[in-house]
Amino acid sequence: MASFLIGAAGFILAMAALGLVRIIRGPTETDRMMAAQLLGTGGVAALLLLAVASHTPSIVDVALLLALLAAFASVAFVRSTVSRAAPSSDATALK
Amino acid sequence: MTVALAFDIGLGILLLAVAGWAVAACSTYAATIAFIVYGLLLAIAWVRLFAVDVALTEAAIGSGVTGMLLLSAAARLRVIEPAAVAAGTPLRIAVGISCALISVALAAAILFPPDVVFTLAPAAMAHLPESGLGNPVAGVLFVYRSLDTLLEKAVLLLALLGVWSLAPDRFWGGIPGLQVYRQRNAILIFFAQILPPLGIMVGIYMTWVGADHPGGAFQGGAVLAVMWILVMIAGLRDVPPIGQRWMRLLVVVGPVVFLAIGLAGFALAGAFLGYPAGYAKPFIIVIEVTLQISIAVTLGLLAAGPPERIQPQ
Amino acid sequence: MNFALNIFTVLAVAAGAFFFLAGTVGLLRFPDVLTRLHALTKADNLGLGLIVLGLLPHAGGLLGALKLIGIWLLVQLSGAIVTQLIASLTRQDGSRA
Amino acid sequence: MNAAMLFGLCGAALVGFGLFGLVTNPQPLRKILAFNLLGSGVFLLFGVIARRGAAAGLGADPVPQAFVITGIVVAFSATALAVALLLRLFEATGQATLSADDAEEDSR
Repeated sequence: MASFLIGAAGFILAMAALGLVRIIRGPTETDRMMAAQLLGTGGVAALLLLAVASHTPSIVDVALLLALLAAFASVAFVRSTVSRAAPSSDATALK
Repeated sequence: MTVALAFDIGLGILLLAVAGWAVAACSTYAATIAFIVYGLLLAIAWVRLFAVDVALTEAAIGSGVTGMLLLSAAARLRVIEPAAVAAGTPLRIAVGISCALISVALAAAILFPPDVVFTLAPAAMAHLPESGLGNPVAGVLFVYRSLDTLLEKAVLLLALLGVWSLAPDRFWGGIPGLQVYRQRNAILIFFAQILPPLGIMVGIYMTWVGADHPGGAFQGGAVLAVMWILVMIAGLRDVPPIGQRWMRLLVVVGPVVFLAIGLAGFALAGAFLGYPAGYAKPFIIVIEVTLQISIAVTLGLLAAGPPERIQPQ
Repeated sequence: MNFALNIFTVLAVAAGAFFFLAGTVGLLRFPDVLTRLHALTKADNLGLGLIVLGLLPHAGGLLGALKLIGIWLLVQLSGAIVTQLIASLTRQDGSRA
Repeated sequence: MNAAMLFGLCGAALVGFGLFGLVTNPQPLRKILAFNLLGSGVFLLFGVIARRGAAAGLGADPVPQAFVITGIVVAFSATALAVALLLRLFEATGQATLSADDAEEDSR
């Protein structure tokens, strides 16, 4: 059972790694912002599987933290793009 | 066992690939995203090394807060990015070779371990029950090596002082230059209203379980800091000016309480940072709770940066 | 009973893994940002839900199971909101999408 | 070959990557990032030492783990200070370079 669960965790991580190809290639920055979503969901799934496979309930807490921080990272990605699009009030006035 | 090893090999290759991307990416923005992804993956690697406490810290501080700091700096510095001149190829090759040599030397140290494995785990476990704690890492941090932890708090405070002192004179006591959403975004505001209550609960939970299970004041404080930053970014609450008294009090309350209990140790237990027998756990909980508040505020202010404008009257 | 539960876990986890596969295929193959975003969030959240479902019998009691469900709900919630945020950004400057 | 050794090799390679980025990358922000990579490689080596010291029913020696936790917090403090310095330099001079030649050209 443990082997199956770790295998599933590896498969999901491999899927997330494949998805990273899209993040690297872009073509737009919006594609890049999905990185935290991709790794957040995949990482949480992999960690939950590892927690059950290794009988270590505290790993569930790591998954919980990862879920919170992936959400925060997404907001940080979006913010850094927006603040660049309109760096100051002068730039908006020029438009 | 072979499945687990295959998992570790895959994770290791992925880690190295993402790290390579972070070093080699063309744009700083892409490199920073790679760094955040790397941090999330590294947390999984720490789990595989049976270091759950470290995994929590790496995810919260190593990836979360550091990544956000680098992202906002990258967004600001983007205008001058093309100006940088890359190093010449011969230099890159030479540096590459020397770095590879260093890696090989370290790898050799890993591949040929000493015959006698040195460990402090039995010693740490032997006296852990006296402290009332169940988590050996918390035991090391707050009982055996509490001086390190106290000094680490001093480092955080000094870093904050250093960041603040970079402000131009006219902005001293002003508002940190954390970039917030100029136009209020309804979705983001909704997010910043709904996530922090959950996050605060998780942060307090992290600190509370830290006594017996992986977790603790650092991880909990980092979660609180992240939630505070989210609220400030969304524009729900203003970034407070650094001159504000309540905020400065919150920044120092943890280290001051820690130091006070440490000094009280001279009278109560006969040693600096000693706890009176039987009362170790209540003292440690008081230290952890106040530290968590201070860590949250300090991390948030470090991420917000030096003051860049003064409070409008 | 134990055997039946294990079968249930294997099936649910395998189905969940399949949805992660689907999400990644969508992310790689779909033509524009909004569809890719859709594929990623929808499929991955469903995949995570199935995996959580499969792990429930092994969660170690009611509290552990509730924690797993709580994490799934948290990911759902933040995923939905963040997707909205990214999508609204894409629509604001359609030229770059 | 076991997990500890594997991640140890990973950490050794990461130190090399980080050092390479630190030396060759012309932009200070990328240097800060590379420095963090280097640091995490060193932490990973510590993690391997901790894992090897597994005893007394623990999965890993708690003492190196506590060092790494302290190290991560200190590394963050240093990063925050470095980023603030860099942004201040950018504000004061309109550029962010560590190259002495560039600075001289500017002052002329």
